[in-house]
Amino acid sequence: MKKFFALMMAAMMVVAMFAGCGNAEADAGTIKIGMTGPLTGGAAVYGTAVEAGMKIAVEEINAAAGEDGLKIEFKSQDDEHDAEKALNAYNTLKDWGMQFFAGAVTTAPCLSIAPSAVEDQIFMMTPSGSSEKIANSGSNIFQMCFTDPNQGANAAVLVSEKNLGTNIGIIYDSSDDYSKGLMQGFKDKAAELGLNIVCETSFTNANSSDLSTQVTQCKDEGCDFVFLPFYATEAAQVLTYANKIGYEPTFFGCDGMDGVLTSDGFNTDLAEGLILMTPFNPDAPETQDFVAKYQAMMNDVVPNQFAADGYDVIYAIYDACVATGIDGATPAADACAKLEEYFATYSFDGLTGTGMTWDASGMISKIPAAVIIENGKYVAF
Amino acid sequence: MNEYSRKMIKVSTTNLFREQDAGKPPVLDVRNLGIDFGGLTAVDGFEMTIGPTEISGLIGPNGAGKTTIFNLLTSVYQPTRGSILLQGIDTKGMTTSKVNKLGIARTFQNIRLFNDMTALDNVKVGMHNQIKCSFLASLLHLPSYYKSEKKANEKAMELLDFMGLADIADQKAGSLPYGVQRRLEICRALASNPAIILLDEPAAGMNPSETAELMHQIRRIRDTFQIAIFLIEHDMNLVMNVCEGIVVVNYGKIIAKGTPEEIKSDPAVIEAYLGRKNEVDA
Amino acid sequence: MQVLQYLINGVSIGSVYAIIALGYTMVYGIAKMLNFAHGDVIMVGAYISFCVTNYMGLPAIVSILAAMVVCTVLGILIEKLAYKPLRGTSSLAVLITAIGVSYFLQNAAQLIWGTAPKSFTSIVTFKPFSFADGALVITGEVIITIAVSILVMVGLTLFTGKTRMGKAMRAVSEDRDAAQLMGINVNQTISMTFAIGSALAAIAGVLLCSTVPTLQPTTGSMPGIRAFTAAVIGGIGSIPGAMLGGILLGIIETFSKKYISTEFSDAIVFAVLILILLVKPTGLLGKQVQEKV
Amino acid sequence: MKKLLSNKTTRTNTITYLVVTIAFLVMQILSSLGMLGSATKGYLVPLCAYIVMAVSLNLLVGVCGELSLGHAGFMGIGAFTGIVVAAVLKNVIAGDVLRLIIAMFAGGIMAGCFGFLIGIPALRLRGDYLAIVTLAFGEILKNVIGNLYIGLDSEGLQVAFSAGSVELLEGGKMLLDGPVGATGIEKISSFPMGFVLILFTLFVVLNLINSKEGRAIKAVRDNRIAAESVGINVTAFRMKAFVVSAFLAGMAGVLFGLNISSLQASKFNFNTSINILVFVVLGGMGNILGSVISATVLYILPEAMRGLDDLRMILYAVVLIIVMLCTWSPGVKNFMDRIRTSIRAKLRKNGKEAVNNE
Repeated sequence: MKKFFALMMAAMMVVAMFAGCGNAEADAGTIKIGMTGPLTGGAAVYGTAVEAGMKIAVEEINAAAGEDGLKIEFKSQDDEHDAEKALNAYNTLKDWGMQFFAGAVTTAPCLSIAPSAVEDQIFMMTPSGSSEKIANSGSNIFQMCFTDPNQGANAAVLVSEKNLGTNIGIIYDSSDDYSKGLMQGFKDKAAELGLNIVCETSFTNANSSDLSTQVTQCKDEGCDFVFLPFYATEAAQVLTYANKIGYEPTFFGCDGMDGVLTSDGFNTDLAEGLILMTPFNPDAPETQDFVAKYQAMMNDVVPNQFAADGYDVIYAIYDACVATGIDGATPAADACAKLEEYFATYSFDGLTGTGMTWDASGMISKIPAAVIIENGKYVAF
Repeated sequence: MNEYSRKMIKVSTTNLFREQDAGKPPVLDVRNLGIDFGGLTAVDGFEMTIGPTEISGLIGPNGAGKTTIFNLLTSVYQPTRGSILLQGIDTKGMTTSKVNKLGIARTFQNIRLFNDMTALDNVKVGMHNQIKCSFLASLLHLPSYYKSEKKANEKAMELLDFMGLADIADQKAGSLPYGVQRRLEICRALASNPAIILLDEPAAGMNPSETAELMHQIRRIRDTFQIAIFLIEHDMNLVMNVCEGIVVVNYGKIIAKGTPEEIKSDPAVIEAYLGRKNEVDA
Repeated sequence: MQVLQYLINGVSIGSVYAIIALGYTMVYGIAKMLNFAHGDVIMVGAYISFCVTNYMGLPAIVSILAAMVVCTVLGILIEKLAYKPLRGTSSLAVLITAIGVSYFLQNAAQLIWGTAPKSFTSIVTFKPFSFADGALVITGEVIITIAVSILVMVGLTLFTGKTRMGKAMRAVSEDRDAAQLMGINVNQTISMTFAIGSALAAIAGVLLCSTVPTLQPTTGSMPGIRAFTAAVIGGIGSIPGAMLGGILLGIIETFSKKYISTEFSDAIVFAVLILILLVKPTGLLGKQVQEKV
Repeated sequence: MKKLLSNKTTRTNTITYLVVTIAFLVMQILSSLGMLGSATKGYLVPLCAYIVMAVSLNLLVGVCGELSLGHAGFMGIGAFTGIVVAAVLKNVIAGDVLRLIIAMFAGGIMAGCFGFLIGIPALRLRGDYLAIVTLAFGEILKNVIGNLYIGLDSEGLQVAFSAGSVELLEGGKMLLDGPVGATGIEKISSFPMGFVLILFTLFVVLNLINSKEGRAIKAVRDNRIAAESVGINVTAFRMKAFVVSAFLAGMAGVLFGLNISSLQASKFNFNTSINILVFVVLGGMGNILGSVISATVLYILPEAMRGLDDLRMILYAVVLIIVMLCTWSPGVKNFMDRIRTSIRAKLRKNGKEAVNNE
């Protein structure tokens, strides 16, 4: 019995291994863009958002291209927010004949794929991998979002300029590089600007289910401003608990916190007065078309900046391809060289900003935008 | 039974020794041994000595504490009081395996063989401390491994042959018949090269002819290996025939001690086994 | 006052662990298996409760009942389909199947409810109690959670001690074969255990999400492992042990975060677990079993 | 002598070595013919690491009978040790292969030492309690490594538990950066080295099983009290098995770590430990070849199912449950046996009829 199953599965495996072989024929009229991201597991919310944003962009482009225009063939793969699986996912896409890699969504997978992308000379642009190490991995690797220390520093500048608080508290996720990077950037800049940090406390992904201690610590230290460099999931917890114990400092979040308002069942009153730095505003008039399409696709969920970043990445790559005359027949390495050159002078307008440019290392420069939540809506801050 | 001398001599005020053992130190010397479980005293004041080549028996009604005494002797339990001197060394605080290395091996009332292993492997496990082969040599199968394995095999086969088990050497221990399992367990105990071997009801579940064979084997073991044997048994025929000294316990205490003849006629023993005069039931 | 506040926080999260641990302990004590899918049943319970209140607009109490019904059915189904066929074989085989069930539930939840986290609305509506000008705050959730966990513990103790079914459970837990010979329907008893354990999981899910409002497909796994740890600290199989272990774990976690290090609090919690097991190898209130030779 | 060593074990072992070698040769030939896609090539080295993990865990769980839920922790220790050692030796030793081998032994020894340290308290416990302690150690290791910062510059190594404490000179490099983990790792692992490691692991584990140590370990598993009664020091043997298993897991970790350019401590969490345990249980307890095959199949399966998109992981779960039921359940076994006999009976009957009709 056991042997039977072992044999059956071994046979399946062999078939599957060979199924991945052989490159598909290249079609000049269609460029191939691949993406990896966490589509299952704990980080799936980010991966599925990016994937949906990209799919919307692809649909728009293909509809607009008509008969003869350049089209996109898009494929997404699950990386389970795991460096090892990410590499497998990337290799699967490579076998499929991917010309451009629009991933990964989270930092760890980006870092594990980047050296391969450099070696293969495949143009890589991550929508949301924000560690500065990603862009530094190679000249063909670009980012659509801010790097963490940059954003952290921008936040500190904002706090200082607008005089948001005198006693500053920080709660961060010490097991998450995104959170730690932001915290470090903020702290360094804050020291430079003479901001007074009185409480610095953290949690890990293993014990993030209870953040009451950390909030209470900030309260006890008398913080009137609390910097929360982490995702919406934990932010909702912090806001809820602070509300329960009647603690009302100014809370300040980063782009990862975008989406806090739209999480199903969230009492938006709790987030009143929350300030966050996000390049994407779903309440702005210019994003309404995208929001509607996204909601139609994703069961009425309101898109966050992850989705918008994904959307922008597809357009950035596509527009650059059109501008440089790349088509589906261009080998990936040639396309990569052309795009690398083009991006040095490229200025791109998208949902997450206008006049975006990239420096030589591939880091983005766009205007840091902050919003404040008033009456359950984002209002420019 | 004439060839097996039952001549016993007094070596001290309380102890009898086999004539051949006179002048030699006892292999086992137990003094005032006792253990309490919670508030309950299971064994109390147990004292005895066993000569280096003596066959002794431990008898008593069910629940008298016989197996507990075996467990104390092999350090499965640590005694609450008293001491056990094994070849003159106090075994206090030692582990079962340490005590075995000092020279005591045993069998179990409810057979405990390694059921998934062959009979041969069971004996080889028993020989574990006799096989001289370093851990690294075993890991890398160096030449010394093959040499020691070969020696172990030969010796294990010898032992199996001695117990009349050579033909079942390659069979799984768990699949063997009951009587054979009992003999294999003795064989495994012998393999650990003990100075004294404790047999916990070796004849349980055996038919009369198997029991007769076992009696013969017990004597042969003693004579061949020149070791002491201490056994628990309910089969009085076996006990009275093979044992040279017998200790009777009841309710955890010794009620009689002596040669089989003395025990047979001891009123305390008769009372313990047959009850008071009016109670007929044993 | 500060210490008191942290103590209350600790007891609060500890009570949530305790309720989950009670479910673990019940199933372990009777079916002798580590049901690693228990945490995911909790997640399902929370989702059901969320849907009933948010999409159907029914009151909280109805949502809890609905969650309990669904989880009970789910628990019995899982037991019948995935665990029962393996009864009597290696306990490891059942453990692996439980992990398969856990993967299944998480991924099924993702397909049904999506990846975007839901914000769970607390079932507790009354205002927090505030003492000493807000220096000490006791939220309604804390009171409810502690009350419910004590209630559940007492209820379970009475149930296993007094009722026919409960006694049957204890008998099965002591010696399955002997219980069978005494005419106890072992299969039915174990099914019943899963039913009760899963109903408890539903309550735990609602309370967990009332305290920690984020609900997503992986919500149950980490608290599940914590609760399992709690059950072991208390002595797995012991009902008061699960309660004690849960609350102790909550307090240790909170205090180590506050007074030692937030970064290493996981390590500290597990180090405490190891220390406790070294001193008491079967947990604080676990039974010490002497092996019969 | 051969006869005495029991031919059956020798045969099983030979088959195990043969299967692994043939599989390796086939993959090498296919690879040199350019018939393998990059995805398949990408699987090979991690697969080797997982096979080694499964075999080493089988020594613990299957042969020794000790349930461990923290095996990935040892893999993690090995991986990060190997990464640091490989980086330190970069300018000292030229050959990548030699450097990898040294790193592997360093990782193995480090993991073995931790195995020993952890074994001291853990092995006093039994059964599910041992399982929870190994789980706890896995989590502790993950937590500690996740907060460990190691930097390398011309002055040497710097180790600290906070990011600010490591101040590197010009040209220095952070080898391990807390939660970001190790990045920019030089990939020096290769499939042939993975194959060599598998052979080494099989050699050690099979030899161990077929030696007096292996007999003692099995004896301890089957009947602890009886094993003690013949002089086997139970704790020592559990410890030996534990340390050897940790050592091999550490080596597997090095192979794994030096094949990936970015590695985080969170990779070596409870889920990874459980996955490896799944390999072992499905392959059969104590069955070494079974572990090799099931690790291969179960590692490839979710990758092979990538085409299923949304349903991939849920189907993997279903397949896992069904396979467990089919391989372990007595009921299903009986059912399949009945079907098989009835089919056979029918075939025989049909055959007879056919003969009669002629």
